[in-house]
Amino acid sequence: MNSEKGGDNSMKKINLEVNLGPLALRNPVLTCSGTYGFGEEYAPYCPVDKLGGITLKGLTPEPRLGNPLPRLAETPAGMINSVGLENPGLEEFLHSYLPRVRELPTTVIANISGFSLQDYETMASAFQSGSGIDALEVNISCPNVKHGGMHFGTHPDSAEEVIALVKKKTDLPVIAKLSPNVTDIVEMAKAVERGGADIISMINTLLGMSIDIEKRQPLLANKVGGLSGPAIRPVAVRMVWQVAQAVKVPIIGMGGILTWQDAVEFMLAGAKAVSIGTGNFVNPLAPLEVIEGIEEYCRRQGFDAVEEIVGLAL
Amino acid sequence: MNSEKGGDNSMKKINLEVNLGPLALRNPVLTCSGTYGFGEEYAPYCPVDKLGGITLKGLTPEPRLGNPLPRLAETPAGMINSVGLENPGLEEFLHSYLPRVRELPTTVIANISGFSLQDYETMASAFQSGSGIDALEVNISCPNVKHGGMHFGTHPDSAEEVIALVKKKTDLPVIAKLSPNVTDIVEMAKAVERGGADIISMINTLLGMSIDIEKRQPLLANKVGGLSGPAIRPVAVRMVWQVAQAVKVPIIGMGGILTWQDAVEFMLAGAKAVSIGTGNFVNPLAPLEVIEGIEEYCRRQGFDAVEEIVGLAL
Amino acid sequence: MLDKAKVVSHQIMGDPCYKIMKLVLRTDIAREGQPGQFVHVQVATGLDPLLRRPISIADIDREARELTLLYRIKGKGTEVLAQVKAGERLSLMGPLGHGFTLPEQGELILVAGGIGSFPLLPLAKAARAKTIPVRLYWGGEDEDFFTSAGLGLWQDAGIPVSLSSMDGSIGAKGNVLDLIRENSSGSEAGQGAGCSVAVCGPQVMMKVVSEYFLQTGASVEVSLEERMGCAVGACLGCVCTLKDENSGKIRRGKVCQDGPIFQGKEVLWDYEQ
Amino acid sequence: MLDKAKVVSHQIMGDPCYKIMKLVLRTDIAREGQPGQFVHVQVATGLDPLLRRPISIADIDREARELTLLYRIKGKGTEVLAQVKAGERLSLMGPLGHGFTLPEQGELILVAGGIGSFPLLPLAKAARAKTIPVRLYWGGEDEDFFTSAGLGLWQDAGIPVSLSSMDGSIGAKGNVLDLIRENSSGSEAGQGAGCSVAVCGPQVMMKVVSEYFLQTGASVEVSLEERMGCAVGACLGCVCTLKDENSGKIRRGKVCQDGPIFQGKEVLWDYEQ
Ligand SMILES: Cc1cc2nc3c(=O)[nH]c(=O)nc-3n(C[C@H](O)[C@H](O)[C@H](O)COP(=O)(O)OP(=O)(O)OC[C@H]3O[C@@H](n4cnc5c(N)ncnc54)[C@H](O)[C@@H]3O)c2cc1C
Ligand SMILES: Cc1cc2nc3c(=O)[nH]c(=O)nc-3n(C[C@H](O)[C@H](O)[C@H](O)COP(=O)(O)OP(=O)(O)OC[C@H]3O[C@@H](n4cnc5c(N)ncnc54)[C@H](O)[C@@H]3O)c2cc1C
Ligand SMILES: Cc1cc2nc3c(=O)[nH]c(=O)nc-3n(C[C@H](O)[C@H](O)[C@H](O)COP(=O)(O)O)c2cc1C
Ligand SMILES: Cc1cc2nc3c(=O)[nH]c(=O)nc-3n(C[C@H](O)[C@H](O)[C@H](O)COP(=O)(O)O)c2cc1C
Ligand code: FES
Ligand code: FES
Repeated sequence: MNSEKGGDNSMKKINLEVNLGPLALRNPVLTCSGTYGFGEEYAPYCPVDKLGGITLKGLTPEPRLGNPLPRLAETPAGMINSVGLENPGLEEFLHSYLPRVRELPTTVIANISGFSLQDYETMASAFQSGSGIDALEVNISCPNVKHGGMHFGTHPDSAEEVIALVKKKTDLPVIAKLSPNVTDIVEMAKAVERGGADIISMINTLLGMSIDIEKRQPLLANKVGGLSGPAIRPVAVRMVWQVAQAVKVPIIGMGGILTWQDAVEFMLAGAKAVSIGTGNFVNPLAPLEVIEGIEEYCRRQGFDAVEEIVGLAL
Repeated sequence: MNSEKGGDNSMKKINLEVNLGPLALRNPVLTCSGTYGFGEEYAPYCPVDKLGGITLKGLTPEPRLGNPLPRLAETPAGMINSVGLENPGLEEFLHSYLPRVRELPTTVIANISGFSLQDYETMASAFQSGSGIDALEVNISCPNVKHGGMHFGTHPDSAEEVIALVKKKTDLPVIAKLSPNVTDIVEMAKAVERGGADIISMINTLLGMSIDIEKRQPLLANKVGGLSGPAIRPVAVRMVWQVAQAVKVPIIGMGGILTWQDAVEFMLAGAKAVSIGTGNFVNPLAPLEVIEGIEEYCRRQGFDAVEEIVGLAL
Repeated sequence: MLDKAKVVSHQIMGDPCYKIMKLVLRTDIAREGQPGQFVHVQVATGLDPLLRRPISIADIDREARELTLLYRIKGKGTEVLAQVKAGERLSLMGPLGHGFTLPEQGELILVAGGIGSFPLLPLAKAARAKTIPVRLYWGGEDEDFFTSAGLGLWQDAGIPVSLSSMDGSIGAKGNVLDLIRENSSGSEAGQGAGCSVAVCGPQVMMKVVSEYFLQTGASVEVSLEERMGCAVGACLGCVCTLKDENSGKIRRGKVCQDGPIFQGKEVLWDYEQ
Repeated sequence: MLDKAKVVSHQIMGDPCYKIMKLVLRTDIAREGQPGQFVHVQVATGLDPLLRRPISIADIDREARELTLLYRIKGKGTEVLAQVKAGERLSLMGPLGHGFTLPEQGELILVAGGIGSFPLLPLAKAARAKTIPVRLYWGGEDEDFFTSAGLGLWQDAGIPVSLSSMDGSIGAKGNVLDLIRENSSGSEAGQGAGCSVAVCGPQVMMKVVSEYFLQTGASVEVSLEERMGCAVGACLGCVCTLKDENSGKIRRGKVCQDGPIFQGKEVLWDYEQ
């Protein structure tokens, strides 16, 4: 199973399928919410039917115009963004987007956000199996307006509560997406596991800021934004590695993946699948190259199935 | 005071002095603990008498051999390290190092660490004014062995307690060094301010990990390490900006400074001084170039004193 | 299309102090590109800088499969790009966005501020090729700027150009709107209705020029700029704010996908939040 | 010294599959550099990769102020370095660390594993210049490796070289310790006491070779390698573990500052934690 000299492996077929509890993917490579639109934008560059799946832009009950501009700034080996959850809102999504989304020849994960428990309830109730969506990713990194803007994603009890609620309202597999802006990521992971999450995805962006020294003001109109890209990869890999040792639910790893080597790092750290966000902006073929690279890595290292490499660095 | 067309400013003298409460620096540029040895190593490259000051390698009561090797790995626009507080211990430091350190023609800050309150007490008691050390920086990012390895630097009460104790035991200015691996940096800053910190320095490293995909194990022998360098700058600037709005004590900003532009970002975000760590490895002249660049920036933007730019982006 | 385009030539134009570069690339993107569209260029093979940079198509030679880009070295990304040498390859995404509309009839008036002339050049040539009357009003710093920013290319293409410079060293002294006002009194340019206007330049300039021409009844297109992430409409990093003419409804437009060319009458220039 | 050294020449040596480069630089560092010392090279001007890379001095021409570096392209840093062209400049820190000791008397035996020969070359030349008898035992993959790794340079310098290759395509078949054992039976090499040995290569090889020669009573120096941050002794990233001969006390040595050359008898090869 693990011999580098095991004859001519060059043609060996690797089983790329991964089972994330109730969600099976044909290969372990997804794309991140907020970086892949509604699944059609990158189609001319990267055929979605080759991907393990895609995650849609974060949705809220009401339409949102999002934050003022500028919304993006580049940082060393990364970027900060403050899109502010611009989205068409639930109704418009179901009406104008879902019909096209359901035709996408890949696994589709909807990403839902809210500013109150009620919001999450509304969103979860709207998505059930058979609707054309295969799983629900719950973005808990939003300020809870009812609780003075404290974030659902930084308090274990709130996180557990949100996930439990969503779980009650939908029969789809529920993915809890963790924020890295916490003291103890393991505590958060255990909380969402208690809440009934089927899968954990991690990490969302780190809170960051850049300042325009000529204008003497933050570069983003919103002042702070979410840091993503290769810069944050060591933090993401560390967190996946910590969480993989502490929970039983499968993990989708993300944060700075650009190449297959990066993806393999996450899998060795314990992620069963990976997701590519900012990497798409740099190389729209990244998801395909990552799939091929993982396959070739397994072949070269003498594995038959990609699931065999999960957690080997634990 | 702030006119870009104010005649020929090319020769205008800028007042570079900054007052950090009880600690006055001739200019706002320091070097970070753990990256500048005991002040002599970089002397052939960068004359210390030009610097605002230097911070010594972290010291503990007992000598420590530190962690096994490898201790360093490069990451995108950054690096992770797990030196493990290798140091000669207090006695050896006082005996063999301090005599040379006290001759350094610059402000010298000692950095102290511990694994128990007793450790911090021992360290603080050993340093008083007149000893050749000008201020004490308290690294609270160490695991508290008495409390099951929880970190002093991630719990406001412990942080406050440590700082209050150190403050009681020394008459030197006390700098509390904050860890960024927390949910709420403002809460931590307020805690150390309550504890009596004269100055806050921030940020220490983010916890990270890299994996060697061929060996299928973490690159560092210690598995996890501290992420530093330009990659973390957006996180550091954001935290300085948040803390500057919440506390009264002056802030020393650090995390990924390589150029004067980076340093100005921190000052506009509210730091009264800055400190250069990983940047020295890339460019040993970085501290000098940063001083010159800040001076030139002030001149060009029509300021007379560097303190005028502190917090302008708040 | 994602293509590893070959650099045919790459050189600085005119006075180096303006830092304007001309980059000619051989790529199949030239087969499809339209005036007003852009390409998203990977300027470095490593991670520094990480993101691609959007640059407008400044000339298209379909037969030779050649695309010309004109750009000003502004920050790190364009500095790194400027190091690329003939014979090397550059990763390009494109052609991206929606280009300008060529008018069916009437005159086409182009208005450029500074290097806003770059995306207008292929539009002018396309109009020329269809014998649509076309002229350019172009405002800039001084005489040297215009020569460095490709005035010669316009002259070679036989497009009538009126210039205004801030220091009066060439053309009229003042900004481009002054120039237009002066020139259009009595002429068809200012009369509106029949003519089409395409504007590219700094946002404040586009706003006043657009408002001026809309008042005259002209149909106005503007070329917007925003920092971009994906450049394909997937990240919502680059939006502008639009107001539907009829419903009055406010919505976001993606500069990369819905634009960069928008109807002047739809753009809300000063919308915040 | 921090210097912007000028690249005099830069080319691949021998068979490209070994990816061994020869880089000649003009710099004042050549005035001071000693065999065994190294320079810390900034391979990229941007942030990718961020850290400098340590490379040993492989030849020194004090009059011409020329420093030769030989290196193998291993990962991103050396890949980027390999792109640098003659005429360009590279930021170097150096000379760094403590070099080898030239023996006052007796023979100098050099033992290299793979590209461990690079730092030994200037030592051999220095010994030659002082008419100290010197010879090299060198183990490598195969014949092509040796020619690509500069065997010719040794021959030009007139140093006697004994080779061992894993495939037996050149020299003795086997590893370098087998070679030494074979050659030294009865000869002065193995007899110890009077002779000095300098070893550079993979850690496991240095360990066994060092232990072998120490047993014979020779004085042994080894050239250690660790990942480096500062390269001046300020970060403690690069330490090795040493045992004081007399006191038996265990301490850390900084490879960059106290080394990279250490006394073989002091090095604790397998110390963990
Ligand atoms: C659709 C489109 C077409 C463009 N066409 C051209 C062209 O043909 N020729 C040309 O010279 N430039 C063009 N630009 C602008 C060009 O993309 C920016 O100048 C370039 O990205 C700056 O990168 P940099 O790394 O050199 O500068 P940075 O260091 O990134 O920034 C330098 C300055 O440029 C500004 N800037 C950065 N990115 C953008 C951006 N995407 N849009 C606007 N301002 C930005 C910043 O505010 C900053 O002050 C176009 C931009 C867009 C959106
Ligand atoms: C004092 C000293 C002198 C050296 N002299 C030479 C020389 O003359 N010629 C030469 O070819 N190489 C020399 N090296 C090794 C050289 O520094 C590394 O090969 C180089 O830094 C690798 O960088 P990279 O970015 O190409 O590879 P990376 O991508 O950084 O790493 C590739 C592989 O190299 C290993 N590596 C990385 N850095 C080091 C390091 N500092 N030491 C050991 N292994 C490392 C890693 O484990 C990794 O597996 C020397 C190293 C030291 C410490
Ligand atoms: C422009 C942008 C928009 C994003 N929007 C969302 C979102 O709507 N919902 C969400 O859960 N995460 C969002 N994210 C976070 C990503 O899904 C991902 O967790 C993060 O970017 C880390 O991965 P990366 O480094 O590969 O980009 C967004 C990220 C970016 C860069
Ligand atoms: C190799 C290394 C060793 C360090 N050792 C210490 C230490 O002993 N005590 C401490 O408080 N911080 C230590 N730090 C953290 C730095 O002082 C600094 O807070 C951090 O590196 C961020 O700054 P930078 O990005 O400029 O390096 C160390 C950092 C590095 C890279
Ligand atoms: S740049 Fe991503 S939507 Fe326009
Ligand atoms: S590399 Fe920093 S101490 Fe050796």
